Amino acid sequence: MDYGAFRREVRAFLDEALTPRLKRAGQLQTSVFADFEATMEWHRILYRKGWVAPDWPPEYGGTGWDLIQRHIFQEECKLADAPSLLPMGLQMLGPLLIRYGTEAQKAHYLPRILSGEDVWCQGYSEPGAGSDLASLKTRAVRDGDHYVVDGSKIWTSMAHHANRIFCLVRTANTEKPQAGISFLLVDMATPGITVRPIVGLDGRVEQCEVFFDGVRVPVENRVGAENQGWEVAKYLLAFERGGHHFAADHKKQLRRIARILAAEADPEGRLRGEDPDFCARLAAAEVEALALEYTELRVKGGLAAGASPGALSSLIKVAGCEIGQRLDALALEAAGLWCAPFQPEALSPDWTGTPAAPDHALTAMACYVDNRASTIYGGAAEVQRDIMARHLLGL
Amino acid sequence: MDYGAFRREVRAFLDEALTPRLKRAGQLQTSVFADFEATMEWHRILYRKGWVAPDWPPEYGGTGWDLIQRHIFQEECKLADAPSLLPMGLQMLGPLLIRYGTEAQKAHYLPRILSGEDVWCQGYSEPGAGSDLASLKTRAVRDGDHYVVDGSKIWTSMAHHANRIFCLVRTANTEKPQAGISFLLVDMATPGITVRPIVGLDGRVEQCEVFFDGVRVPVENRVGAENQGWEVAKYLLAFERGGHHFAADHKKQLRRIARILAAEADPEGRLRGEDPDFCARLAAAEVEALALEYTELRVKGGLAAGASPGALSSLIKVAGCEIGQRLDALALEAAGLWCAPFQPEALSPDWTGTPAAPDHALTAMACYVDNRASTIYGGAAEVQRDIMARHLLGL
Amino acid sequence: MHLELSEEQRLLADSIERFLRDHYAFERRRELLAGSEPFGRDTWQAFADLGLLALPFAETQGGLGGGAVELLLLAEALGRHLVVEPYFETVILAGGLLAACGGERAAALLEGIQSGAVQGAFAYAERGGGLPESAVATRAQPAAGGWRLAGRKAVVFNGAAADFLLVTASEETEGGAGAPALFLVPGEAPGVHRRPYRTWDGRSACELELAGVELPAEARLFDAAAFAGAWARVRDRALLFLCAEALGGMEGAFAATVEYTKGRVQFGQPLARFQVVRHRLVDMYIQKELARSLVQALAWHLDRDDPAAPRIAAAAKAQLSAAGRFVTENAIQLHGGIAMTDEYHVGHYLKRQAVIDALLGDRAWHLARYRRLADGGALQATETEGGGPWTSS
Amino acid sequence: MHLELSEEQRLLADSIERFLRDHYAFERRRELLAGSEPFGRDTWQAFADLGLLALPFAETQGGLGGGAVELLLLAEALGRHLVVEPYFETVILAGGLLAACGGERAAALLEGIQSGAVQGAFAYAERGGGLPESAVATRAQPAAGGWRLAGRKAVVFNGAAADFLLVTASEETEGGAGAPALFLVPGEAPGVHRRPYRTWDGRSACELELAGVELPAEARLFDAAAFAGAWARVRDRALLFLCAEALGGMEGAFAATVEYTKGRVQFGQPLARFQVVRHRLVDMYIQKELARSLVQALAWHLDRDDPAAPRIAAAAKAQLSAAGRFVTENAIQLHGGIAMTDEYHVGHYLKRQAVIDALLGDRAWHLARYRRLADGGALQATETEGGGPWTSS
Repeated sequence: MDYGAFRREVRAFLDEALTPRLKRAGQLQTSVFADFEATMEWHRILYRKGWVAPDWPPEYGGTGWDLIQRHIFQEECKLADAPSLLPMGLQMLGPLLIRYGTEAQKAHYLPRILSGEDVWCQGYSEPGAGSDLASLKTRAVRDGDHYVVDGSKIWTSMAHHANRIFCLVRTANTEKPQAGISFLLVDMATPGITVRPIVGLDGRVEQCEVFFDGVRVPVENRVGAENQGWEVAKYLLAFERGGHHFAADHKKQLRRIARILAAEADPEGRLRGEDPDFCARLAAAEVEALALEYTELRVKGGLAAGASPGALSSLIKVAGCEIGQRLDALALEAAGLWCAPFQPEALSPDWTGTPAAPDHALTAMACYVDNRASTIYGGAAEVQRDIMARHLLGL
Repeated sequence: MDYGAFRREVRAFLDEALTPRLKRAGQLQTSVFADFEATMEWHRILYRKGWVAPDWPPEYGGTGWDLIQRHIFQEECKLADAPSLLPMGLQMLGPLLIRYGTEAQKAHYLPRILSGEDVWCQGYSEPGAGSDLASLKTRAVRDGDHYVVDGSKIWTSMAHHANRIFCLVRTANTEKPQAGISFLLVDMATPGITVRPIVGLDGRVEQCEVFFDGVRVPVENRVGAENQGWEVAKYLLAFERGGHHFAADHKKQLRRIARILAAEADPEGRLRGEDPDFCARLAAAEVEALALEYTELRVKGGLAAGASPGALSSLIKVAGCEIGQRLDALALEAAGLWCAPFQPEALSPDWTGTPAAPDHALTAMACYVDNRASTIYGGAAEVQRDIMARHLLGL
Repeated sequence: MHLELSEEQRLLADSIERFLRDHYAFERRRELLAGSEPFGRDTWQAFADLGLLALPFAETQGGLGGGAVELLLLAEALGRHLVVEPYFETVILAGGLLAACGGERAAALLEGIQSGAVQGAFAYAERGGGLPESAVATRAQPAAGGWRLAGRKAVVFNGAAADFLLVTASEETEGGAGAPALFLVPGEAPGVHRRPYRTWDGRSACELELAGVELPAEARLFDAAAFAGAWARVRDRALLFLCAEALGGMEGAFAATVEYTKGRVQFGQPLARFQVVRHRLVDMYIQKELARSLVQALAWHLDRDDPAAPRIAAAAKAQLSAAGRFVTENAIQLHGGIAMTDEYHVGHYLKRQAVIDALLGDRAWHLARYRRLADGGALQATETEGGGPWTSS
Repeated sequence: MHLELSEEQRLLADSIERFLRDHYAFERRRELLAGSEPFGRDTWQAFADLGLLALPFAETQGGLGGGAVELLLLAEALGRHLVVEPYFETVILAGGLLAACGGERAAALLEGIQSGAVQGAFAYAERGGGLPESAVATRAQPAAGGWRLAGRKAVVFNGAAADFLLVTASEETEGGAGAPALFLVPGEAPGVHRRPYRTWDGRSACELELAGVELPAEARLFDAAAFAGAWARVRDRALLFLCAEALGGMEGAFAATVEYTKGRVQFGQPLARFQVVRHRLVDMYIQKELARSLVQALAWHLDRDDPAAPRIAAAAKAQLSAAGRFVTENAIQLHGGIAMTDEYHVGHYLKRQAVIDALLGDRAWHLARYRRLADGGALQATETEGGGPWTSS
């Protein structure tokens, strides 16, 4: 495989396909999610190119690329400032349906994920069930060929944009809480669903609370057997193995820092990039990011050769998030006083006002603040370490 | 109180009383313990001056100084490179006897601690009972007016120099392990006691294992009631409150670093003291040490005014040790390649050979290595944090 | 260094705390920020009524003659309650500089500040320099018996609401950046253009353009040499204020986290039962208390006009920055998702902390400054300064 | 970058591990260090018999032509078993420089090294400079058709046992420090004075005095310019070796800590049941594996003569230093007192790690070097270097 040629092919496509507005959306992305409209526009462009789901098997619309090609593709997308695609359909539900869905479910839903017609959100966490997901309480009671769902979900990203939600619901009370959970696909237009947007620390809405009040869901919308939803949901975690692309994120962060360094001075007017103390700390973070990149490559190289990543997969998530947070803190420090202006509207690619901070510093505080969530969602860093310890110690 | 005048008085005394050899012993001290002979010589000098036990009540031979004077005295001693005195008699057993000892015990033992005639060691830890001290197994069985002691103690500092040992022994098996423990004073010359010196990572002996094989101890050598030894031992911890002098240690460490910085170059031949990255890290550690010093002063000022230090006392121990370790690591880094030569003999004040490392770097590795123990002995840092959490959370 | 509070100090602290608890609930703060006012005028007036706006000024200037300890108590409470009103900007910075200047004009403005009628701002930052002592590109040229100011100032906190602005500008005629002198600029003077915005910590600031602003001769409060001296006097109190505010923020974040982790049950037990959570809380406490020691020490030294104060101030700002970040970041981490929302208070401590870090020199700058002031023998200072804190207590 | 080992590589790793497990138990190492020999002559001969001493040399030089991956495997095992024999000093440094030099004299010495008969040392450090590339005060003056060396070298590892010394000296005649050239000095040459001592990691070193040592013309192996080039070729392999040794040390320390904490019962349960201990072990594992990735990457780039290798080497040395310190310090902490004793192996990893840190540039130096080599755009290298690791795999 000539990866150099592949990289050039990807780069050429990105050069052409990424409009200035889409690039702007990527540059202004400060969290997992870029501007929603731009995200979906880019989704449709990639769909037309056939590159929207590189991680899917080719027979369902994947690209057939090996893991290294996917690594290169992700890296090039990030470095070209492409906005991130929504992971809920492409990274989460799609692979899960391919593994556990009925033929009817696959035939109906997969093409709509690929085309962008369906926008999915994920109904897992509840107000009382965060890291301890298995304690969830939202109930689904069988009534003929429907389930009637009551309860609420929280931290449901993009629920205010989504037209569908996949949920974990309790269908039985069992001694082992995991045993009574089922996995449902729900149309957000079903009567009884209310969405409450939650304003984040950055002043913008990404998360929602979703309330279910007597929501009727057809039984055929269940994925996997009744009460087997936990196994289905766990497959998502397994699928994530080898699917991390922290290195690409870190490179984008480092490039943002480099831009600030080239433009910004320390409080005494000396260019930050010439401050040996700051540079030493930046170099230390860069070297850790490099170590993480090679760890990703080790895992991907190993996966390609048939090895199992084992505890390295959790390692990449834990270390990847923490390195990312360090980089954001360095960017914030480099931005100095320019971190202070608060203009959430300026982070839309369509805004035409005058930003208070220079362009290179516009995202510094939002990135720093938003990225605090990376060690919380998808299993807090503390829970990840518990899991790793079980792997390592067998205790 | 004119503390400035007091400081000058202390300084004048130290100028005169500290011989070059004693100062050398202080300079070459790399752990809690300085050269034994020098330590005892300095002990006797302070005894003659009446300053050997500033923390004791005046009626038992203390100085009558307030907490601030004691702080100043400790600081001046450290900065004058006086060797540390052995804490087992002066800091541990003495105050404990004053609180719990019989009149006969006090009359017999206290003067001998002050004069230096008795050198005590502490028999607490056992091979199976480290941080979990209450699980100790050394047994004392009553036989007439004696206890017969069998078992072993470990990490008994200076047991190879001591003529007496105070021990925790099990006198009853109770549900709560703390409840069956008694506190005994034992003459090291009693038949059945064997001492095995333990060579440390630094190649020298400070710790020992002490074996008891049918050792007969008169019942009148018990301190406190039978099975009440745990309460007696715990008083030591309480007494330590306000008795920390980390600030003085840190200042001595900083002075050592300053000496290295003035003499030593980085690998490229640039003076370490002119390397902004190193200096930034040193300044960060200095500032933490300063914060700790003011915390000590807060506690001492508060104690003087009748307040209880509460969780701050554990804080000082935990943070004081960790800051000390950071400073030693910085000294090691500054010493560069000169850290490598291993000449334990060169750390004796009487050695007259040619040292392989320059004088300012002679102690760098030994300090670094020896000080790793500071977060282990007297309750590991993890146990200290457990205790603090109980204070803070009431859980 | 036992900071035993006097009866008056205790009463002051209690009354501030009571007022904020009763009138500055987090919900009220949210409502305020949802509106268009830069801060709460009623809160400001209440501060005036409580005498807080007069607190740090000398009695000869109509003030209450409060010392550093009083400032510490006030700022700590403002930090704990996430108060966004511009006390720091109007009273500490602008008021402090006016008090250092003296004269009739200043006296009138000081009276207005103390009564709550007048707002001020200190406009020093520019692209290329974020400290009051930074050289500036803004120019002050002699013109018609007075001055003509031209230039741009960045991130002027409280600049939009300010009735007057204290602006640093260079009298040098050549281009490039020059040493700053200080000018008093009425907010409504012709040529003053302000572009306001909110800041991440719920305050307001503006970009300030000075398009040939004509000023009378007496508008120059300090020439470059005098300004350097005046700022040096104001600076350490300003640093104390920011540090105490950060300390209050740590207290708020820590208390919320203790309470939350004791109540939040996951995996069958309160979070605070997990050893890792408990130890993290201990580490937060350690950082908070080490930081408190430096803030108290700074107040102690300031109240004694001790020459060590600038060094302690540098140490305190550096340490408070690291400690505040550690505590507020971990407060969020231990809460989980709820702390990432605007509607819950704990995340807001992080944002204020981040802005405080960037104000008046960040951690790296103050560490370097500390080294410079300590001249390589820092921790021996207590022995060399005539017996340390103890000689004069 | 999948480092799947070839069958030969696997056999090599297995045979080294088996040999050390069988013949290099920690107790045997203790006995050796209690004696007066600088290292185990029998172990050294066994290394020769196993072909290890010939491993990194080209087949044209009588060696086995082992690559960077082979070196990694060997050094990792030596680190894991705390081997004190001077493989690094004699084979990697002295042998590497001789191999770069070529010629008959070098070939003879290389043959001796590979057979186990000859020991070498590389004497570069002086007061005031601890790197092979450091300017030196030691002088080489032309004298009677040859050279006359005068100066002092510090901390010459394996210097006491060395049959020959490779000594850096400046040809400049003026005082001060000059660029180093490299000279071959027989250990027994008149004027060579060695003061030996043990080092903290159980090795031996010496202070070396060159009191007007007379050498033939061909003793100069490299002039200053050539030496800079030769060392650049040897350096990255030497760094790989040290990093892999540190990695092996981390493995040993980590494995011992896992085993100990699983077995040691305190407060009624194994230490490894305490969440704080478990998470610490996880953090040790994270540091160890991140470090491993850089070491493997360095071997991978070296085996491909990739121009990125020096940058990766700088990154690896910096990272291994921090990671090694973290892992070995925490290994001691989680063990408690037992790890502070000479008779238990785990503390010795810390001491070797500390010496490795100081060799060939410490963490701070390599971080600065990394920045220089990366020229501010480090992590974009994989995109700019023709497709990164993947184009040539």
